[in-house]
Amino acid sequence: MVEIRFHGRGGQGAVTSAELTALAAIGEGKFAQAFPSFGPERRGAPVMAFVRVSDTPIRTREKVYEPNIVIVLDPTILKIVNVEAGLKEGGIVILNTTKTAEEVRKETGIKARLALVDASKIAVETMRVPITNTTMLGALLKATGLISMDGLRGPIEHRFGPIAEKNIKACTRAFEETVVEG
Amino acid sequence: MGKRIGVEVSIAAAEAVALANVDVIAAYPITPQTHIVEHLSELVADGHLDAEFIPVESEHSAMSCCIGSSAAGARTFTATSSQGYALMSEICYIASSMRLPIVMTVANRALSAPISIWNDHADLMMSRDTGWIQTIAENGQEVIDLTFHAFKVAEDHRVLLPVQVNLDGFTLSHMIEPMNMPDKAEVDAYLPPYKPVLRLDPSKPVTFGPVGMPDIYTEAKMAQDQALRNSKAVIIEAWKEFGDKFGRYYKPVETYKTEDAETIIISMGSISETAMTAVDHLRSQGKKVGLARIRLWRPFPGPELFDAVKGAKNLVVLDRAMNFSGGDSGIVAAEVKSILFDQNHHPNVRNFFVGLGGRDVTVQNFEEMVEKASTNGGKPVPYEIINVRE
Amino acid sequence: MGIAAEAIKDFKGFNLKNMPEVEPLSPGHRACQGCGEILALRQAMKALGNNVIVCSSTGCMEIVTSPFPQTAWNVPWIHVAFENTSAVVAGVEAAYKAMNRKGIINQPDVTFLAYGGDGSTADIGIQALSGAMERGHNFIYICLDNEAYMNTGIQRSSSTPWGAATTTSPVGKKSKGQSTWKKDMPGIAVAHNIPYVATASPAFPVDLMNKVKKASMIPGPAYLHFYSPCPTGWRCGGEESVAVARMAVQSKVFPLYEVIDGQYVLSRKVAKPKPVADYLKMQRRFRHLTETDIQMIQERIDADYAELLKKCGVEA
Amino acid sequence: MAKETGIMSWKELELGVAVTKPGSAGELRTGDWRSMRPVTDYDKCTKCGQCYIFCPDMVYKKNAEGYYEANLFYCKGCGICAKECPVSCITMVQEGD
Repeated sequence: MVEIRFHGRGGQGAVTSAELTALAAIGEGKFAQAFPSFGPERRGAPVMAFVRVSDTPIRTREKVYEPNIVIVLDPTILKIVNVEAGLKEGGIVILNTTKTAEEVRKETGIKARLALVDASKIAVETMRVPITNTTMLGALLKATGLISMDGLRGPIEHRFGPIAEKNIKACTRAFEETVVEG
Repeated sequence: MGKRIGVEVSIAAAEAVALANVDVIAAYPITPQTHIVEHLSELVADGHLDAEFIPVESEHSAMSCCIGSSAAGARTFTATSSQGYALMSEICYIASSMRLPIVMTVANRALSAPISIWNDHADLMMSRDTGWIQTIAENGQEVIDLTFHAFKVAEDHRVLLPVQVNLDGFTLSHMIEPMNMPDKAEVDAYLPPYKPVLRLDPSKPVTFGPVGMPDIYTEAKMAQDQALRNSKAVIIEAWKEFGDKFGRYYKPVETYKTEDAETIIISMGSISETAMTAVDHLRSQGKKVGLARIRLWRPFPGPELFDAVKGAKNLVVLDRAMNFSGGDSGIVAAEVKSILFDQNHHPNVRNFFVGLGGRDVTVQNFEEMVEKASTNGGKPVPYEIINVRE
Repeated sequence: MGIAAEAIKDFKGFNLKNMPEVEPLSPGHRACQGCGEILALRQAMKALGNNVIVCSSTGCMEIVTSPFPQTAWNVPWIHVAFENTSAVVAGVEAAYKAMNRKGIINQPDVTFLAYGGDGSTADIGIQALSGAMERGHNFIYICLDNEAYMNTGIQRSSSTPWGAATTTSPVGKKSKGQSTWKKDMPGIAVAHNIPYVATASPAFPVDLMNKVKKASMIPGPAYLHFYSPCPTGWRCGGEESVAVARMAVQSKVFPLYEVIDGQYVLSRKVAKPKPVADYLKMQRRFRHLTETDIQMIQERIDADYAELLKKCGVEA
Repeated sequence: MAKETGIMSWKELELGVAVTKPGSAGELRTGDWRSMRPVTDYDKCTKCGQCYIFCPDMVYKKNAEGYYEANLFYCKGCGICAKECPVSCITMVQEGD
């Protein structure tokens, strides 16, 4: 079972990212859960969302304490949240950032393997909004292969309707531009 | 056959209500139930569901509208939670007393104060003696299946009582997970149209809700109590028919690895899945642990629960709502002890309060509780609150 | 023409010589001798006939008509609780709408009536009533206003008039009885922009029945406020009910009017009003009032009536 | 008889204690409440119908000649009819022993 924790700000789509990931996995015949951190947070506040993906039925309702994957949708979150907390041995942190791996490590002290992409730039250029939920899913695909682009297409189309294509474009571009540490 | 879907459980609950071809929905938004009624109003707005959606001004009015609608002969649904339930509870007693087959989904949530929108079973326990049939879902699939079952049982002429389907707020209501959503034709084959016995109809006038003086109130309550007792056979029969049609079989009490278990956890709702993971883990360490999960809460399945746990030396009984009795047992534990007493059976019962107001219940918590239960030497101790800070 | 005016444009009206014989509310009910409330309800039901579903709030009219095993109702009737009759009727109306549309039933012409006393209407049930009016359900609401909680033993409500003695607004060294002015329930109904609001009195049965019938013909919510004398609570003779009700109109204490599509229409202008004192002295609930008190009430009544005339476009 | 008095077994109750016989209150003799009884002088009566429409207990009924007759089975003796009669043709008289 793979467990993922998404970090973002309310309104940026961390919850949507988590949902789309689970829906893609379910669409591919896997078992999955997606759920937000159920707080009173409103637009702008730091929020989390969680995903579990498994080949067998998932039988737990605990929160995710020890994720295999952490995804950070907003670069400014790094300054206020220890996103590496609880990350499993061998886990990966996927960041939306303009910085290099070295700079990130220096500033945040993250020790885990990193995958980096300038998702905000991609989102603005492709969709004209700095909402990085679908963009960061491209990074997730690239960094982990947990779900496939084909699997994501359906849930994105269902969710975004007329603007689905732009989201898929952003996702695809992020896939191409994400730099994953070996 | 249905189809495999991935969707938020609240949305699935709403879809199931729509598949049940409900005629009237009266509801008021309250977290975490809100997505259920939002989605139902969307289905009505889009023409996918031919129903009247009444956006009432309070939960009190939601249940009152439901009584009017059900008494008029329409298939009727609402959903609520927590404070909303508390507000409508006056009318919930009347719905069951008037024998109206309303179906209500309750996204279980703690009661104020302090205000907590998060999950526990305070609303369920508060509503336990309102005369409603009450089932508790473990996962999204059960929410769907119990919804069809609720209408089937409620409207059965041998029952005619309201049914409350409970699901854990957030931990289940806001979970996206895979489920099987049945086809319309399958649901129609299982759930025939509602045929009221009595209804508000000018061509055949009936007086509903007359004054009951002391010479009839006792008989009225006896009749109602019998109706609830008799409903159990129909509830089980409707689950059997559901299983035969849909391939998913349900029982009042579900067991997991209880056959040779020395210690059995008794739980309700979605944390039972976490408990199963704990059971597996403890079994891998050679510990004989099992789980009994209460799916039917009212009418209380005493004999079924006793059969499920009678072989164990230790019982770990979970209560998910703080009750202020001043005594030694939570509500669930008191029910369990009552069955054991009647059967002159004396295992070691340990009662734990867990998961209050959204406090997470982990695999590790279950393991601790099992450990405590199997090592205290069988002497009676009062309930213990897990993870409370000193 | 507004929807209400359009719906009633061909209405002819009842006349005293030729009253409908139908009695949806049967005799044998247990109302007090000379009850003005059940009299008003009886007249209303005669106007409505049998194709009606009645939702009752808790109160005298519930308790005197329905002690098991008998019912005084010849039409379908439901009582659920005190404060929620407007929500119950909304549910019934919605159910009929859905079932007619879905072909489950074919009963498109049923009238839906909810009634409650003034406590049920102006106090505990005002939220449910406001909700049902705002949502536009097609129903009639009748407030049977006897100006206190009579069923529980004459406690004050927000509809109790200034100076009236009740068991919770007693007269004492520091109290003259009710210390607040009567809540304007019809005004509150009007503020909901519903198609029809009217006041009526059982002392003017043809007027009352006409208003009830119109309310049933108009789509959407209709609010009717009935002056409902309670000899027991007002402390007057049972035979006085109709006389007190008539005096209330003649003294401008309870003016009769309609509000059709938001337009105020005076039902009868009180040409030579009787002094309010004449009305007050008929009821022992007011007997402690001094002349100064009565003068103050008179001034208030005069002002309210002048305001009403203005709204109705009638010259004083 | 049991169903009329309400003294019955719980098994005989309708669903939710509903009452399925419309207008069955008509079985109740509310005339027993009365200490005064209305007597109409038909010589004076103008058949105006005031007594009929002002009676809270549905006591009056029009007969073949158009006069209103009181059904004393229900009359509680409130006296509204006598008070309201515009030609004072109704008088309230004391009930005998």
